[in-house]
Amino acid sequence: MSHHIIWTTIGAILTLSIYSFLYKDNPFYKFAEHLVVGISAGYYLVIYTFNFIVPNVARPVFALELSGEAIPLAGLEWWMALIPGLLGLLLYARFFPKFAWVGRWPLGIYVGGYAGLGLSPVMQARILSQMQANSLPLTSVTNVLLVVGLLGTLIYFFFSMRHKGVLGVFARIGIVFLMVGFGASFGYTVMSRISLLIGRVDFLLSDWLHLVG
Amino acid sequence: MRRQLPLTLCFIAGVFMAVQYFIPHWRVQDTYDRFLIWLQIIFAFAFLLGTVSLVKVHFHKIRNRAADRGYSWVVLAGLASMIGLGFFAPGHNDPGSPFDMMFQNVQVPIEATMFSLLAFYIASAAFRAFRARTLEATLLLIAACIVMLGRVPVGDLISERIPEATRWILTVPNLAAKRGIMIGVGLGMMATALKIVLGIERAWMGGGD
Amino acid sequence: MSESRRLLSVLFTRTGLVAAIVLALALSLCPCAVAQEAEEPVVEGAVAPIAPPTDLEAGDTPSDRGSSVTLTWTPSPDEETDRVLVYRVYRSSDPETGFEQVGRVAAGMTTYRDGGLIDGEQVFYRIVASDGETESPYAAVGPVASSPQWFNSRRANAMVGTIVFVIAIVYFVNAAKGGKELFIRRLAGLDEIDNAVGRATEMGKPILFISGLSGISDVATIAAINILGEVAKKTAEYNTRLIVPNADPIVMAVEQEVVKEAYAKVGRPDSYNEDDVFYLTRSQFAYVAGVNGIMVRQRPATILYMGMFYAESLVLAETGASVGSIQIAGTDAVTQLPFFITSCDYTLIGEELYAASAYLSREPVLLGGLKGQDIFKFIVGTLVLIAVVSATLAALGVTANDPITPLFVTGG
Amino acid sequence: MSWYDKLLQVDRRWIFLAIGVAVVVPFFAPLGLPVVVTDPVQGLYDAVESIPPNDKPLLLSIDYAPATLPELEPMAFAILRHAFRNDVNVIVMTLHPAGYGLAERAIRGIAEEMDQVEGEDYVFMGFSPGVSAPILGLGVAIRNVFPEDAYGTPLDEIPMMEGVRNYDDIPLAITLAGWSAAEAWIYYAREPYGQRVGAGVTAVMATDYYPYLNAGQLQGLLGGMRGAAEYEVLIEREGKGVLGMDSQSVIHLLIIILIVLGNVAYFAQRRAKRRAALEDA
Repeated sequence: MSHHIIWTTIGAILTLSIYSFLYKDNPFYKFAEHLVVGISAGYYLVIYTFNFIVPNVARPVFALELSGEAIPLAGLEWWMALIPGLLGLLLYARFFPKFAWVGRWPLGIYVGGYAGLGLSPVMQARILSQMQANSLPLTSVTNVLLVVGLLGTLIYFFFSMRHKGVLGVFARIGIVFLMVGFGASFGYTVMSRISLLIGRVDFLLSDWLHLVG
Repeated sequence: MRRQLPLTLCFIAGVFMAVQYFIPHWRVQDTYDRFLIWLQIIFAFAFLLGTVSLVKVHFHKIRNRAADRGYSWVVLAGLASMIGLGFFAPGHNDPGSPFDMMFQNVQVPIEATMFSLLAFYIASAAFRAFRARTLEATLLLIAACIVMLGRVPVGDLISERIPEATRWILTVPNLAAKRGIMIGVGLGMMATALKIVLGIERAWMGGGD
Repeated sequence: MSESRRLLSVLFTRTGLVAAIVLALALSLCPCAVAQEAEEPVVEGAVAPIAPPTDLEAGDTPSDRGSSVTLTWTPSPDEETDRVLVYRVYRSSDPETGFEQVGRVAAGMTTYRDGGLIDGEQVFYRIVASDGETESPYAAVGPVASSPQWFNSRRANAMVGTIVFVIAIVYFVNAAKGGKELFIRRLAGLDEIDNAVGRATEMGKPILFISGLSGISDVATIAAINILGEVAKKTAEYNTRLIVPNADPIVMAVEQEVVKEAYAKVGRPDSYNEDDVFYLTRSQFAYVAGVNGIMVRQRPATILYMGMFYAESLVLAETGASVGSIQIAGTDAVTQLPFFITSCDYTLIGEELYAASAYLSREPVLLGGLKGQDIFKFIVGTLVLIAVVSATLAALGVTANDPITPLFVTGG
Repeated sequence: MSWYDKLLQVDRRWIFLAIGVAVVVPFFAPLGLPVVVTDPVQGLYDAVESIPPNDKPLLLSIDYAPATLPELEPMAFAILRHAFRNDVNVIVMTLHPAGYGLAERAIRGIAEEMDQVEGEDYVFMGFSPGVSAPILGLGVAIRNVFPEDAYGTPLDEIPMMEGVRNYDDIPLAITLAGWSAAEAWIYYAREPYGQRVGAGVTAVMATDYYPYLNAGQLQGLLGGMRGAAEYEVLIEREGKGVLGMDSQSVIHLLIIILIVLGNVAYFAQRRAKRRAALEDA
């Protein structure tokens, strides 16, 4: 139980240290800031090693199980696990200036792979689906506004033509829709942010000080 | 070899990922699944690169006797403790382990508090920047105020129209604008991705020839 | 379906006599459902068996990876009398025996996809309607075998779209190579970058570049890296310090290359300091804590936010504003745009982020790509208009249906 | 210096202080303002309500991280209470690497509160890495993604999981996420498998999900703490969501007052400047 109180108190002190930044930068904030950078960097290194490298590379290649039992290879041939392992290791070539260029191989695969995913799936998810959603019969004011707003916004994004004449009018309509949309998003967000603050105040007042419910 | 091979690898990986979308055959889809895991593995290996970078920066600060070098020790201590606990302490990263306790009781509260600073900043930003200078700015601030009221119970108390107006703003002008942005962004993404795959844009490998 | 039964039982327990009358009436209408509720034993054979589903058909699931078969049927007529709760699907490799239940679907459904088959091996199916206890006679179909497909026909429209897009971009890129002059409208935020670098140099203060919180898997990050390439060239020329803290280790590795090359290109390889392009942490708000610290202590003259951002956008931008930096943002994160617009001096909206590297570099090849994007945007706009007209005509009853909109529907 | 100049240049730390006070006070003196239920919330409630008791399970993917806990955890509590009250079985899982502890705390806490039995009324699957892969995988076979539950019990030995193979046996999947996982459920469960999906997201994300709601890709949507509060009203069991609504109302009003003050001062200043310019001329 006292164990729990110590951890809660640590959490509370760190919480207050961060809030002190609102007044101005100070040693408490600096301490909390540097601490969380170090701890979180370590956290992700450990988590990714255990979640990806150990099960997908280390175990199949070395048939290594931390508790000492050898695990079956689950249909994954060991060399299929070796390739990404080697690619990963090639990243470290940059530590040796002479071989640094080899480090571009895995980067090429990595960048290319994700760029490829940014092609055809995007056509469906971002473009066709939105076109479909906006193919509305002009039978209500809402639909007319949705169609006009979409076309206006699209025209606003035309880069290779001057926004003049009819184009200019539509681009202007586009801006109007964008601004109303942004205002709405802003107003809508306030709530989320306050929720977080309420969460922290709840932690300080209830979990730590036991002042309320 | 130094530039051509990474570009070729990039091209092959990119074309495969773009084309697999149209090929449901299990041979292709299994390869795709495996390739995705490969990418994640490469990513996991990169964490050591990042960690080395972080250590190097702070090591240099300490060595150069920089003004705030005391805090560099804090970074290194935090990092070392998590790596030590995660790899060598009993329980590793299991729930309830010392590693997990550090995460839950140090990292989580600090991050949650950083996040909650937004409540303060959103107020100061609104006060500072929401001025009815132009038509666009006025529309933005009016929409923001209506939606702000419409999202909380007090809005319902003032007028039933406010939640209605909020819903209308969110589902009509807001939606139209979002769809326009989404389509534009989709095109931008595709163009950027295509230029990377085709090797037209090479900034990612230091650019050039 | 079970609703009616529950209702009956409520009536039965609560309102004694009236319920008995209602039950007696209901009994004559719906003998089976009430059989369990009534105390009197119902004579076997007095209850008609549940009618089976009809028109059972089975075939290889189209456009799939293989190992699955799709069954379709016409519902049992007893769905109308609420006697059918589920359809049970049985499978065997023998048309006569060995059938095992492989799945069940709720009444109302008329298809079932059975997976886990071996491609090319023939199987037989039986399907029965059931009220949960008794089963109807079965409807049988077979033999049928699954097979994988090499083309997903439900994504044909996405493929056509992608091909047209690729052609548009490649055509204009090539046209630009031919030296055709291309007009590009002004993008205020980007014009300001030159001034911002100059200003930082004069003040002797650094420039802070934040390429978002995401990794390469977001194309926005790639766009940010391209912009960094252009910005680094300028800071290298002016010999201004460029600080690039990273939240993603791969992006860090790439950006180190980018900045290093930029300094090498202007003949100042020694000015490049690897400690200025560094990794902080992957963790969202730990990263923000670190960057806030850099802002209040280094007081950068200019801060650039390019790429994918999440909730942290406003914490960063408000801190940046409080230290008096000129701030230029660009993101395709729709939710974060309002905050950058509020707190930054200039903001690139959505697609403008992707146009930025072409705009900054003024490389004809990249500008050609922008022209291609515009052409495609024009096509999209025109298609939407055609679809709207088609949908309107259909809604007004002028045409029987809307033939255009379904063309945009893409399947899994 | 005139009043408007002072107001326009006010130290932002005064604003911070006002916000701080506005959040803390309702904790000690609740206002108890009423909460109106909106359609997207009603939609999700109805979807859960329509699941028959003790039959096929509801899948609840608790995908939030600590950072979005205050908004999303009240939703998890409310949905779990609703399901258990109706005797609906629940499968709980998480796709966020930091979500394991949070998901466990939600399901165990509410299960204990409502006397639910593990393995019969609920199962906790734990964490599965990757996002698209597990969501797609569940559509093929739950046992491929989670051969056993979080505590190592094989699914075949869990009574509740009998006959539950994939999405065909899950009437509704709900994701609670403060990140793109919610979208992933639409892309990888709703689109390929036709799985009915509901989502609880942060208030800021909610606008982005309206298109999915309108397109029928989502059964219902909870946005932020208010979404949770509305759900709490529907199940008639108030929690942290309803409690937070008072602070919300006060701060929203405060921000609007600040905007109005800022604009009044801005126009006063502008008019004074114009007048000064006229007098100079």
